[in-house]
Amino acid sequence: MASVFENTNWMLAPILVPLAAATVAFLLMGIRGEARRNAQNAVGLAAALGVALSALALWAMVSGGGPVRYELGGWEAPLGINLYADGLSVFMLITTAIVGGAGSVYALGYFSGREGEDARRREDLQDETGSFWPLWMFLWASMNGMFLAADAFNLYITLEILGLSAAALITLGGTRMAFSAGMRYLMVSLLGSLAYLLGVALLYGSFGALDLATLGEAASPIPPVWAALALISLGMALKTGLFPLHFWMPAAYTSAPSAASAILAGLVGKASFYLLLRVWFDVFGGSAPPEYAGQIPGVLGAVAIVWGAVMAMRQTRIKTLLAYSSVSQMGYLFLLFALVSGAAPERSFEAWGGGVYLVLAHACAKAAMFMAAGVVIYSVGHDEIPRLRGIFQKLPISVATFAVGGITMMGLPTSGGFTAKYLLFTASVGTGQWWYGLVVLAGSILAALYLLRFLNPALIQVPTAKVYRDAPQIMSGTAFVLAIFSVFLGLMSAPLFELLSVGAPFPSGTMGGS
Amino acid sequence: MYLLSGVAVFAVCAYALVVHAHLIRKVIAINMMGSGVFVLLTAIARRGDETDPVPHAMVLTGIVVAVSATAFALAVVRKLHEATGHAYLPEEGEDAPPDGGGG
Amino acid sequence: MSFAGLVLDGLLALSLPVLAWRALSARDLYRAVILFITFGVILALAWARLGAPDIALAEAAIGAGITGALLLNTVGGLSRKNDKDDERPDEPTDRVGRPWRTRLAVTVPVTILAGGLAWAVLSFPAPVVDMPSLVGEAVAEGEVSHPVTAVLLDYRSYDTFLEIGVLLLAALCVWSLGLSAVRSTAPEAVSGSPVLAGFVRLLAPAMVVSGVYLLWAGTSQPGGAFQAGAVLGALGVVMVLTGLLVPSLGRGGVVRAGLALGFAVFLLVGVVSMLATGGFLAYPEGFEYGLILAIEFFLTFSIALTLTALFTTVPPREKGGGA
Amino acid sequence: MGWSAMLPLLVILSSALASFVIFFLDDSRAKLRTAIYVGGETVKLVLVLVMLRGIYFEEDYELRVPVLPGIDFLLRVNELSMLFLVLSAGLWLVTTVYSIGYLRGAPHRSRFFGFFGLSVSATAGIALSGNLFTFYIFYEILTLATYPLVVHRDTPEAMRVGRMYLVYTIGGGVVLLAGVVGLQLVAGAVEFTPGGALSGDEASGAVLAAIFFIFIAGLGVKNAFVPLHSWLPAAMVAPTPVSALLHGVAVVKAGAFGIVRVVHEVYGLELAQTLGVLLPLTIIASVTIVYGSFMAAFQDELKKRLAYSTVSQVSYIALGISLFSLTGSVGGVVHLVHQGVMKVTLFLCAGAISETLGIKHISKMGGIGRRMPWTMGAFALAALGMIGLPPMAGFISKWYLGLGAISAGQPWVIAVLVLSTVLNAIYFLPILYAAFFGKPSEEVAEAPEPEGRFETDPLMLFPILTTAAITLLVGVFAGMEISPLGWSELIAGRGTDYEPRN
Repeated sequence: MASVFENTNWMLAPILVPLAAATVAFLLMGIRGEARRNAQNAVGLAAALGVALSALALWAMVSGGGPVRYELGGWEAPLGINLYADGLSVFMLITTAIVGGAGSVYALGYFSGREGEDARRREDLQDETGSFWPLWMFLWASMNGMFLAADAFNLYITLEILGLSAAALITLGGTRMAFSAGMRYLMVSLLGSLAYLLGVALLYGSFGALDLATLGEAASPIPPVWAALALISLGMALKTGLFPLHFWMPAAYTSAPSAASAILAGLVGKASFYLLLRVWFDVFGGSAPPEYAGQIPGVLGAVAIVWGAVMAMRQTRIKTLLAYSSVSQMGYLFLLFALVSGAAPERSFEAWGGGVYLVLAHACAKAAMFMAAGVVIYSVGHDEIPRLRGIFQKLPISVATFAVGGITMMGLPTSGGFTAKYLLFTASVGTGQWWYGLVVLAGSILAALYLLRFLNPALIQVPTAKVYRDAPQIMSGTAFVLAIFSVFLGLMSAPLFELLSVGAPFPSGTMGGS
Repeated sequence: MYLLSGVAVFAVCAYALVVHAHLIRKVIAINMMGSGVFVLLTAIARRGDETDPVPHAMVLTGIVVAVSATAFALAVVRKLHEATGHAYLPEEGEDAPPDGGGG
Repeated sequence: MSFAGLVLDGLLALSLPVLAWRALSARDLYRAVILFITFGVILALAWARLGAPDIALAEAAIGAGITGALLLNTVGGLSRKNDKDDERPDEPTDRVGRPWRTRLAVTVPVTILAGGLAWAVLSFPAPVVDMPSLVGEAVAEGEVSHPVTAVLLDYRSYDTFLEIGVLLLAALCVWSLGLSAVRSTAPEAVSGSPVLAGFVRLLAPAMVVSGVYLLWAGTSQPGGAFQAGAVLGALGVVMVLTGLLVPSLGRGGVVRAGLALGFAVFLLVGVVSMLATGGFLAYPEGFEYGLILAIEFFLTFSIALTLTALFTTVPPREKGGGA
Repeated sequence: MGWSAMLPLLVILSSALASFVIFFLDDSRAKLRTAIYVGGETVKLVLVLVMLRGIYFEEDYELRVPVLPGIDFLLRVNELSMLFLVLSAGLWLVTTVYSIGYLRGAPHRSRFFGFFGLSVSATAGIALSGNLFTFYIFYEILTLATYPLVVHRDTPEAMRVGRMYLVYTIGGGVVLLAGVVGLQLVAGAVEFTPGGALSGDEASGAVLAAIFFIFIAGLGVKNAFVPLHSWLPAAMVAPTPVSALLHGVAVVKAGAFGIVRVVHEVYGLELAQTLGVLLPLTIIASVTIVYGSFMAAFQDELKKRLAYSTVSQVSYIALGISLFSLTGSVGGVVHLVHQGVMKVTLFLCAGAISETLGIKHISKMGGIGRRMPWTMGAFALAALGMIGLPPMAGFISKWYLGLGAISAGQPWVIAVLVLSTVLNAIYFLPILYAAFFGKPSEEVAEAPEPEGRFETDPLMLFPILTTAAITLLVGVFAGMEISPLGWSELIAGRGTDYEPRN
């Protein structure tokens, strides 16, 4: 078996499998009704399995032999395009495999709603055009393509695929709000990609190459590089939804069909964040960004943590509450820029690893929570908190999912959120920037407050909302399993951090202790 | 010269993108912003003794991507217009009414 | 460079931002779109001057042509609806979006951006990698002699592969909205005109021929799948406008297959080459030229069809071809 | 990994797994639930006893799993762990049996017992943690597992209190985390070591003292130090077995136990004394003792009075620990057990009374001793113990605390103890008097006659009698080596050579 995993062609599987699935699912759109749904479901699940398998294969490959490089078309960089997989890439692939896989299973149930059962306002559960699967497969391929890309312009194309398919998934919501949210996201996404492209143009103008490794070697602190870094950071911060560029996020996550919300909130924002990590630490590796530059995302992230949480407390819908919670949680990710460029280099891996780990932890937990919100909407027809008092009696699993997912938001053990926030906190105190640590801790309490905003009324024993139809068990079940998984992520961190240390931009040996 | 021209186009359109509310203007602005980047890239390709084909390939790809995005954006504008009767995005605060506004 | 050339370049370079500004602050949307198309034409000229005929062709056909048609179509669709719905009758001419304070607040960062960028582009160092000569060496050894085509379909074929994916995705995205056909924006006289239809019938073979020529020529001189596809796509748009093609383009399954064809063939070639040579899109020795030409052929077809489909925006009917 | 490494884990898992299974049981399947539960408990108790014996014969039980590079998940058993573990496992059994009777026919029993079991698992984890990191993990799990218990009644009032509870305890947890990380950064991985893990050279005295107070602040929330105590009386909305659990075994005790760990096994008494952090702790504890007792006297609702009593009594533990004296430490540690047993008894009685007669207020308890003699007898026993009447458990604690105060050179603490004792008497004796000698109140007079042979549900009565008996026994047999006192002396004496045993 070992020899099978050594074949570097595995690297293409996470990209090609969903792309092929997208094409097939696209062709299947021509069939009508039940037959199409079954066929598309089968294709989607097969692709999810394929991605999971190839991610595992890559894990084995990278852990065994270090980072892998693949020359597409047999052309060496800088002439050709390379793929590159290190610990971070594979970690992100695993994240999409888990959350994307769960999202796919959830979608099986979610889109099985039958037409005309009830005239009340609902999310569009039919997916009448059969577009969900091909769009989602394109989206998946673009994320995986991004995690494996080693070429600046190739990253631009994956960014565009990501933006288009994500925007289309939002508009699948089919409501007025979904169209405007989708449009806003599309604009934001296009603007972000253009800023990125301009940055790439500046880099090409300076060094004549697109290959990230070549750029990394050539990078020096000159004006075009600063401008490029600023543009790329701005574009990606916009797409990730860093405060105050998060304005598109609540409406987008709220109005998309919940199956899509889970994927969007769980994964899509993380992809652009990944790109930021790559550019800051691998391409410019500390040579170009001045020491204090990291403070800008750091401070904004800190503000986002508080602002997002405060806004979340003021929401009256589950999905907007979750969306603002995402604003807050995304803030944590950006802290690492300040902590890594801090004065204590030996803390860098902690900060970086903590941020990356939160990507996975938050992806699982938040996706699960959005899925649970979807079950509520599916069953009751809305997600307005004041009208959901006592809903625990009817939908115990979904409320439990919300609560369990919340453990990651609060950063309590044994969730992955705990591990991540523990590391971020350690790094902030260790680099003498204890004020970031205070924000990390305060964020936990604020998270508890906004989570209770829904949990409190949901648990009360009062006559509760009418359940119009029972959601398929596969929906609530998937959400619950994913939430439970997120709680145990803290216990599985050792192998994952070992993976992350492969090809990491910082030495991991000094982690913990002094 | 063209380098600066590209930058100028990018900046002008960035301004217009924010200032104008009508979505079709925004779409046009984004398109021309892209063109600004493309001009810059082509100008970069011309710097050496011989023309560099790689930026040319990038621009060609970029143009196709741009038309794809434009087509989708315009389709959404039409859909939004069908649903709301106008082609503007709601201002901050309007887009998350408590009842979801989905109608 | 001659003095006249310098003056021409200066004028072109100057007119681009000016046109952009004019287009975006135009009184009404029609005018804005027309100025946008003008911008595209000037841009094509500029690219021709910059020694990029490939891009100039593509810009003229896609950037100015098809994008312009898309915009006109949409503006027409919106204003037609407004005739019925008097709620916001002035909409297409609306142009003031923000109070002056906001404008000022936007101006400051944009000025900083422009200044910073100008400084950046003026201080480019000498490139570390000499990409032109790298390409030159590779082209000299390869079977395809036009460097842009070689870059697109060989050295950076993976980008192109994904880009075709973007096109397919765009069609999918548009269809997912389930729009109905915009009634042709061309005046009734045009769409129903037998004269025009006859003209287009005459034009069509010529455009097909030029498209095929562009495709074939692409391996050795400017041209290739994109330009050919763009020309044919423009033809498709004209045919839809004049009623020679129904908006749904034909039977659903066939259209779908046609759209996916280019991407699927690309994918297939990639996978087959992976099995044959061990590398994705690494063409086997000796098959390079043939495979590239084959891919380009299918790409041209799919690009043209996709561009037309993006214009009509109507999802295909699953049974029969009626519009 | 050998048997001895797995044993601590199995102790935690035995109850945790039983709880997980129970979550998925339908509420109506009471027999199956009870079977699983009792099965888990029996396994746990057997394991605990095996370990108890092992520890007595100085065997090592240690499980170490690296979680993050440089940070281990560490379970390690020592005498102090065992003391807390035996307390929690034993009282868990008692309260569980009681709960079965108490909740008979109530909704959401599976949820209740599931989280009940999880809470005790977390408490076991707290007892067995071998380092601060592991301690913190279980400390937070305990917070989460007890929240659903606090809000079990699902009334708006319960939800409001639950919110308060969560904010207080998570806030405390967050501060504790700050301490854990701070110490990790200063001193590396700190493992609990009898006599103290720190040498004092890790950082300047000011830094170590600051971290010490961060610990105290974080642990002080659960330990209910004034002014961090207000969640505790509010949490009385929870069902009575939960109150008993919170007060006697799990939450409050986890805070107190944490303080013992930090003072004794992280800093060590000597270092703490050198840093000058003991006296402030003594003062905080003293203030809390007096304040709690004082407030208790003003409560009419029985459970509220007991709650303030807890605020006061739990701080005896911190008080003893903070005295730079072996005797004081013994008093503090032993009170960990004594207070638990006594307070559980009191709460179980209060619950039995309110369930049987519907009486919740002291002013309505006149003559209740005649209607429920066994229950009130047990109540009297525990209350007298609390006051410190010899030979009951509370007397032993107070005696050692007093001696410790003298040997530590803080004789004013005696005054605190006396004042508190007087207040104890003020708020307990009237209850006893009214119950046995007072005129029957309307509620008592109108109360229905018992249905069976017993004055209340036997599943409620027997646990009460059991704990009441223990209250008496631990006092009477305090001189034995395996009594809580003997064990506490063993604990306090380890790793210390600064004071001869007296």
